[in-house]
Amino acid sequence: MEPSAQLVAVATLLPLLAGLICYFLRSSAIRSLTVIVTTVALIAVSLLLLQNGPFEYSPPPVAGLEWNTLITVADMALLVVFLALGLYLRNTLITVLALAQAAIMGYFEFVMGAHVEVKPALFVDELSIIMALVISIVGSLICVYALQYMKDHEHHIQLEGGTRQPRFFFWLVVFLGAMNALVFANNLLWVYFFWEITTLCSFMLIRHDLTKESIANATRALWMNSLGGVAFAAGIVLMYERAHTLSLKELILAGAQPEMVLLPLSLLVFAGFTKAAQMPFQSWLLGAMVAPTPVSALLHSSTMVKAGVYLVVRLAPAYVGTNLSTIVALAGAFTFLLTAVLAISQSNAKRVLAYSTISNLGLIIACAGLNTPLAISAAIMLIVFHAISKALLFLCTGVIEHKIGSRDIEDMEGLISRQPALALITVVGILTMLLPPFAVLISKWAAIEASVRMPAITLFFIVGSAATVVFWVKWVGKLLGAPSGVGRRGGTSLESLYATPLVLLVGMAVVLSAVVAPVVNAIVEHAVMPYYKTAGITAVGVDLSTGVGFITVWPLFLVLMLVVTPAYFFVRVKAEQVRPAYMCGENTAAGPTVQFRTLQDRTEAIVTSGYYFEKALGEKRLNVWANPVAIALLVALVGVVLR
Amino acid sequence: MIDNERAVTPQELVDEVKKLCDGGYRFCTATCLDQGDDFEIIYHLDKDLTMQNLRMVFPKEAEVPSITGVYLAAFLIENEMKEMFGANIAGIAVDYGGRLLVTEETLQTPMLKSVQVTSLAVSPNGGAQ
Amino acid sequence: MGLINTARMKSPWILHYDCGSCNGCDIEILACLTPLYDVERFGIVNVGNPKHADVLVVTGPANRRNQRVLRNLYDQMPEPKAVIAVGTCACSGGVFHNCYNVMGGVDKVVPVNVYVPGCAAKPEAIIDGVVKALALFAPANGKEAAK
Amino acid sequence: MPWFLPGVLGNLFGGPATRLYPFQKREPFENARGQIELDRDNCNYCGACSKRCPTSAINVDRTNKVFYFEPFRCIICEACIEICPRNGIKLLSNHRSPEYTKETLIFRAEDGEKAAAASDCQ
Amino acid sequence: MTTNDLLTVIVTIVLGPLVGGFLFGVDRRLTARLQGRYGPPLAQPFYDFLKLWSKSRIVVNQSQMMYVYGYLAFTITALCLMALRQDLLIIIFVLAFGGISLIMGAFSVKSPYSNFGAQREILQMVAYEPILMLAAVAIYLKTGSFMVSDIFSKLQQPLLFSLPLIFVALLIILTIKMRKSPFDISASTHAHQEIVRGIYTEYSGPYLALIELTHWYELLLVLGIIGLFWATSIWAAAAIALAAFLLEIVVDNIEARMTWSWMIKFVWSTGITLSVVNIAVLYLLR
Amino acid sequence: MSRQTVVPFGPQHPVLPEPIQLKLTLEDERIVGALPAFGYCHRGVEKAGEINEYAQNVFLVERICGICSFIHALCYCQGIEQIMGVEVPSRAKYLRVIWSELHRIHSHLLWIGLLADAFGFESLFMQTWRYREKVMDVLEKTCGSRVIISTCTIGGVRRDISEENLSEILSTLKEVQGHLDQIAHVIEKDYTVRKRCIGVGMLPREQALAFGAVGPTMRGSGIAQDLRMTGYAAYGDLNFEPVVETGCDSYARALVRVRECYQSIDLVRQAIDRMPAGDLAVKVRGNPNGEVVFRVEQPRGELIYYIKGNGTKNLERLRVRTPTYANAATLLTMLPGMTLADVPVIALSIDPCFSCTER
Ligand code: NFV
Ligand code: SF4
Ligand code: SF4
Ligand code: SF4
Repeated sequence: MEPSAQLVAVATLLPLLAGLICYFLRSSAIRSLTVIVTTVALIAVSLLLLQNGPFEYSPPPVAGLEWNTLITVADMALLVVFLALGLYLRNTLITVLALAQAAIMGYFEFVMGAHVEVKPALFVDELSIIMALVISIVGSLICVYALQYMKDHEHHIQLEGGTRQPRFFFWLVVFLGAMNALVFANNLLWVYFFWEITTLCSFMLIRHDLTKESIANATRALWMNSLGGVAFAAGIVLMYERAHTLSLKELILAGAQPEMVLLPLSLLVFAGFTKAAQMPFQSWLLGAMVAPTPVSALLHSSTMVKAGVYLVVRLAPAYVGTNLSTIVALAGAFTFLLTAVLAISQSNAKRVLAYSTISNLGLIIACAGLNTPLAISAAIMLIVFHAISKALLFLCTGVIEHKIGSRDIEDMEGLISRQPALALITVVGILTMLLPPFAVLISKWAAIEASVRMPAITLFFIVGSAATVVFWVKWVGKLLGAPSGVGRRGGTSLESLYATPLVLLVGMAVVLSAVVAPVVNAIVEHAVMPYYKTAGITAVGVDLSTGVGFITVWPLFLVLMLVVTPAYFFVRVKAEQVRPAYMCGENTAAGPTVQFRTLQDRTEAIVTSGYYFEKALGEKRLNVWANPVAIALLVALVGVVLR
Repeated sequence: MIDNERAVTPQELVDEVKKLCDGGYRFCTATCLDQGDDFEIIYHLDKDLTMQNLRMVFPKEAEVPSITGVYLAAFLIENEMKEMFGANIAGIAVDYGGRLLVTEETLQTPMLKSVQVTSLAVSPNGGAQ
Repeated sequence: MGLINTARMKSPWILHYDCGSCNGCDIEILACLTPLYDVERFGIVNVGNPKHADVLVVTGPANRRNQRVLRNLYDQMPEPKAVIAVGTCACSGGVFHNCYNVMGGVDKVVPVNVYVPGCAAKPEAIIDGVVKALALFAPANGKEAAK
Repeated sequence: MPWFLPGVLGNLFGGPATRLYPFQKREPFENARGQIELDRDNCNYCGACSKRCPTSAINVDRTNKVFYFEPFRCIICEACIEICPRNGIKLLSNHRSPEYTKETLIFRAEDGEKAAAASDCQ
Repeated sequence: MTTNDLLTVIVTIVLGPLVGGFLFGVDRRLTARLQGRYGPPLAQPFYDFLKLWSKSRIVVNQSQMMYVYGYLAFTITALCLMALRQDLLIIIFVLAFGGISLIMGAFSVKSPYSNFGAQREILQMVAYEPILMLAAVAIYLKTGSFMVSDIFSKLQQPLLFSLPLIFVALLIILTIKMRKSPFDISASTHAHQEIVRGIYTEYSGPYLALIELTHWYELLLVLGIIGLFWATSIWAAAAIALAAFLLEIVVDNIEARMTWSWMIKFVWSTGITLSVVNIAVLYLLR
Repeated sequence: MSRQTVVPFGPQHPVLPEPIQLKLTLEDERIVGALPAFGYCHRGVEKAGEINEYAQNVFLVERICGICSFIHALCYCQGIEQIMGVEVPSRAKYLRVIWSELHRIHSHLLWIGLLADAFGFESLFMQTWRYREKVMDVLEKTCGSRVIISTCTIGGVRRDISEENLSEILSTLKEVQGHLDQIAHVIEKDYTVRKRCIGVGMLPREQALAFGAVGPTMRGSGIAQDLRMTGYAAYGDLNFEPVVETGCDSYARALVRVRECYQSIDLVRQAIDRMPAGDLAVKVRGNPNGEVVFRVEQPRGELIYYIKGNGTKNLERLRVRTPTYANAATLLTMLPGMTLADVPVIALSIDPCFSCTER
């Protein structure tokens, strides 16, 4: 086995092993140790993979069994599990969808009698490596965080009976392995198998708390993803029938596929949409937030939904320049805009984050649809940087929730004086999503510049970005809104299992932004080059160029340093300089509570809240027409290529 | 004696006012007077520029009903009478609890005849006024 | 310091507060801002926010509920600052001297630098008063403004 | 929408309406209520004005023949002028100028033509 | 960065406030004249600045001032990027950073009026950002690039000829950015408002001085963007910017302030329609 | 979690010329609750009115408010005159009308300016106040002072208006009318003004009655009631009709006031036309004994004085019910449902005067 292959084996099988250890050796110490060791190993492995670069590999048969056969059998077993789940949950939809998948796969195996041999079995290019990096680094940091979180969580919900953590960590860690395997696989059948595994993992994790709500939401997630599964399966069958190959590598290296093949492609893209929770499937991801926060973090940043966009981006070279591509761009852009607007009316932090995720995934998908080298570069950059910032924000929300007992943005008011460190990290996290010179925005900039070839898409991007500002800034404002006075108050220190992932993630978000040019140079350019011949976004020294635009990041960082350093470290305010806030003259003395005098000379607390525009932009108001439009777009997605 | 005046008892008050209200009268205001042991409240109502007055006399400690149930607009004047005279008006719709106009530091129930106010102007020659 | 003093004298931003006046003096202050008297000639702007103001222009005799507001507003103004009492009421309580809720002049509540008499004080008198107050911002020309 | 455009343009080209007070002073109107002043020649310190004054701005010490006047208390209502039997108080049409301190003006009969003494008011 | 670039940056930073402050003086004087008043001296903004700068520092809490530095620094950065003829979108983003910094500052104190101001400022931003970006897109369609330098180097004909509707949309944005009626929603320069000084309510003395200073830079930047529409020569650009500036002052004096909901509706419907129509025409004629 | 905002609006607030606090509860910027807190202007005038001699009270009541000062004095004097059975010379009655109406014009112009300021139309504010100064000049010329004109006294008036000044009043009013045309035109036509006022602060006719609204607030809701119709002073001799608008919103109230300016100009003209020669005042002797309720029309509506004398030089009771006292309650129904930006407009639409209200 060549070294890279060994790395792949570790990246995919170690999580499985670790999961089993967690499951069977129920001691919490062993569990922590396992998770931490796995984390370190996965991070090391992914970095080594990066160093070794792309490669291809087909594993030899194990014990005389072809891997293909193994996976087909496992796949069938998985479908049986789904079927059983459908029956157990008494959910006809899931049952039917599981049956449909089984029927399609059965048809493929037995009726068509296809016996596909795909060489190489593993196809690891720069994109796969980038995905692996995201999964292994961001994903495992979340697992570390979960060690502390689940302790607090079970304490918090006053779980009765024994701990349910072994089960939880089993699914959590296995999830990472499945994701790694998914991005390395070349055979669409394999991809499909791991795809279904992630569906199963997410189902198990969402319903982990076994409350009524979590079970219901998990069920919704399951059926929606099963729908994607059916599309995937159908896509495979049609693909084989029309293109006579199931090798991703072949599909994408051949350039734009003939029209015949677009139908299976569109089905696969459809599957990607369900997994990436694009409208109208956003509800499963929104519902998924009932799960413990690490699950949300994992689903939103490095796994699950990223599998969806991975597939869409991965296949992009195969449908470049087609109508399908245009519809993908439109659908993505539509989701980007609408979910960004929907996020405005939310005050539940996790829901805001969820909408923001969907929105960003929409952006990525729209970039895939734009399908120029620049757009694809932007998409890849977004996948990476969004994962980091979003994981960070979910983790922050989780800690905040445990510290203040609420995940409502309005309740987070003044966190900066209650939990300074935590609030600061959260604020930085949000700013990395929102502002230049941070990388998410740089990616967005690239996306906008890429989109100008379709000004309609640009319009969606521009308006969506404006909406994005509203909910992020509102949230930042809440965190920062401190009462009058000097001197830091309160604030317990963060547990190290919380602090480590948070600090690492926030560090990554900032440092990677600062060195975005070399990063682009080292990986993103190579991830695009092979399929598009040109590089899209290129690094010119320390600058980035999109061909139509240009940015030098370091001066912006310099300015940022100039602002923050003196203000934060040197300016000290004396107590006698402090005055209470303006309250029309009826303020009370400066202090931790902000009050004013009113009727009958009584004092009353000032209450300030953000604007939510519930009436104009609430879910009730928008979903009524947005979901039908999204469905129409999906119909068009499959429709334009029907022939 | 003022024009169009009628005496009412505290018990009849609300009914009488209701009748006038139904008759299309607009509530203007009320006036409270300190008559030694009694309070006198005159309710002024108007219809087409003619005024109807209801005069109600009651002992100072007696409780009288509020008419805010009929005319919400009366809440200000009732609060004021309560505050300035200490009239015991029960059930005012928006009750300022005796703090509509004055604060704790001010003279309480200042409009009572028994409360004396002194001028702030101190004469420079030692009070030869 | 010369330049700074000039700037201070040329840019007095006022905060007008009605401390229970009869509106007579207030509308005269407003009239000062309007075309016929236009005190913006002297850089005067009515800012309506104590934190931005240099000169507090008070009318009215200061009543007991209002005095805490006046005090708060005064405290929220950054140094150097001046207070002008406009109108007889604000100077001494004037015609309201025997009203039970009146403190009798705003100097009972905040230190007053310039008293503008008149009931109502005429716009010309108010302008004179402001000019007098401005002299306080250049310490050589008058008394120390910042107490 | 620009209904007010002629108005503002008229202002712009018509020149400002500003009276350049204090650089150019307008003559006060005849009989304008600017301030009151004691005419010592006529006053006999009877105190009638002091009783009528609604603000107690005037105090008269009848025994010592002293006339105290607090200009920062006076509302220039002319009541004293109307009541005075001897035309002892005059109305001036120019306004009293603002001061840094409130002073009481003291007119003593024995001081004759001397200007009023001033004392800081409390 | 060449020496030449460095020089440009220094000149921008030094001359910017002089020109900007003077323009504000013109604004004050002209406004007064339009209202039939005499008005302050032209140097009034500088007096105001110096006075504010010399006032004692009072704050509500200890982090409040940092955001003002951010507002100033990023606005200057945006202006410098403009002077260096960089990417238009980046300029817009950096300018937005400045604005967001100010919003964060307003949020960072628990004060009702500054909170209102901040919320409204976000809405203003939401209203004008898309139009600015659409203008950038339209310019791209003419020059094939987002670089300001290409507007100067690649075009024979002023942009105004091909982008008249975009120009009108930008004039609307200019009103918002100059905080003039009918769009002085989040804080108006000196007029009275239901939310007091809105976003500036809690800043005073030297911090307010810095905010004023930032306005001077900001004004130059938006006028610069307006100037791009006649970029055949620097003088023509200055002339058209000045004309737009004067127009805004007149408009300020003949309209009432509108509400933010009306502003969003108007800017998005009219502004975006104008932009989109203009872009569509360009796109189809290409 | 609550998404409400609770803030004080006032007492010191740049759009409120007077100290009053509205405790606002908002959702986003939509008002869900508004409660006024009073007492920032309360001095205690009614009590002082019992301490002062009844003749001195004239100076006190005209300082209840500097905007409607003359009419306060008028109402008080007429009330006392009615108790004491004093017949006022008819020239004095006409002079009272002239000053009342000049006061109304200055009050309404002032209000139009403040309204313009409330929705940020600074130049309109400046314009209105610029022309208001013409009226102020006339007042100063005829009375000696600008706002507290202090010309009414028990038994008549204190100053006369010479023929020369009468004709100057006429020419000034002509000029003011011309400028008023311009301002009225802007208010009637300008899109932004209409947008900010129409439909803002609805007060349907029934509500207006139930809340006891008076004056232009009531007439803007379609109720034709004007105390001047009772014919106090010399109004009985003059021809006029109450100004009514039926829009029931802030805009209707604005129009009522604009049209009342014209009406007042007309009334001054009529009064000057018909003014008889004669004495200015009669000497009043003795002390009032008895009670009276007297009502006059202020710029803001019905003003009620209840005066009770007991035969001494001090009054037994002086009660003042000012128009804003009646109108203030309507804010409770007009504010909820509107937005924060509408607060200044709605508050101003009743032309509030809290120094009157709280005395
Ligand atoms: N409210 C009131 Fe007045 C009037 N008009 C009156 O009585 O203004 Ni100050
Ligand atoms: S001084 Fe006279 S005009 Fe001024 S507020 Fe007092 S009473 Fe009114
Ligand atoms: S001024 Fe007249 S009333 Fe007063 S004391 Fe002198 S003489 Fe008597
Ligand atoms: S003018 Fe009036 S206030 Fe002044 S002293 Fe004479 S009576 Fe007193």
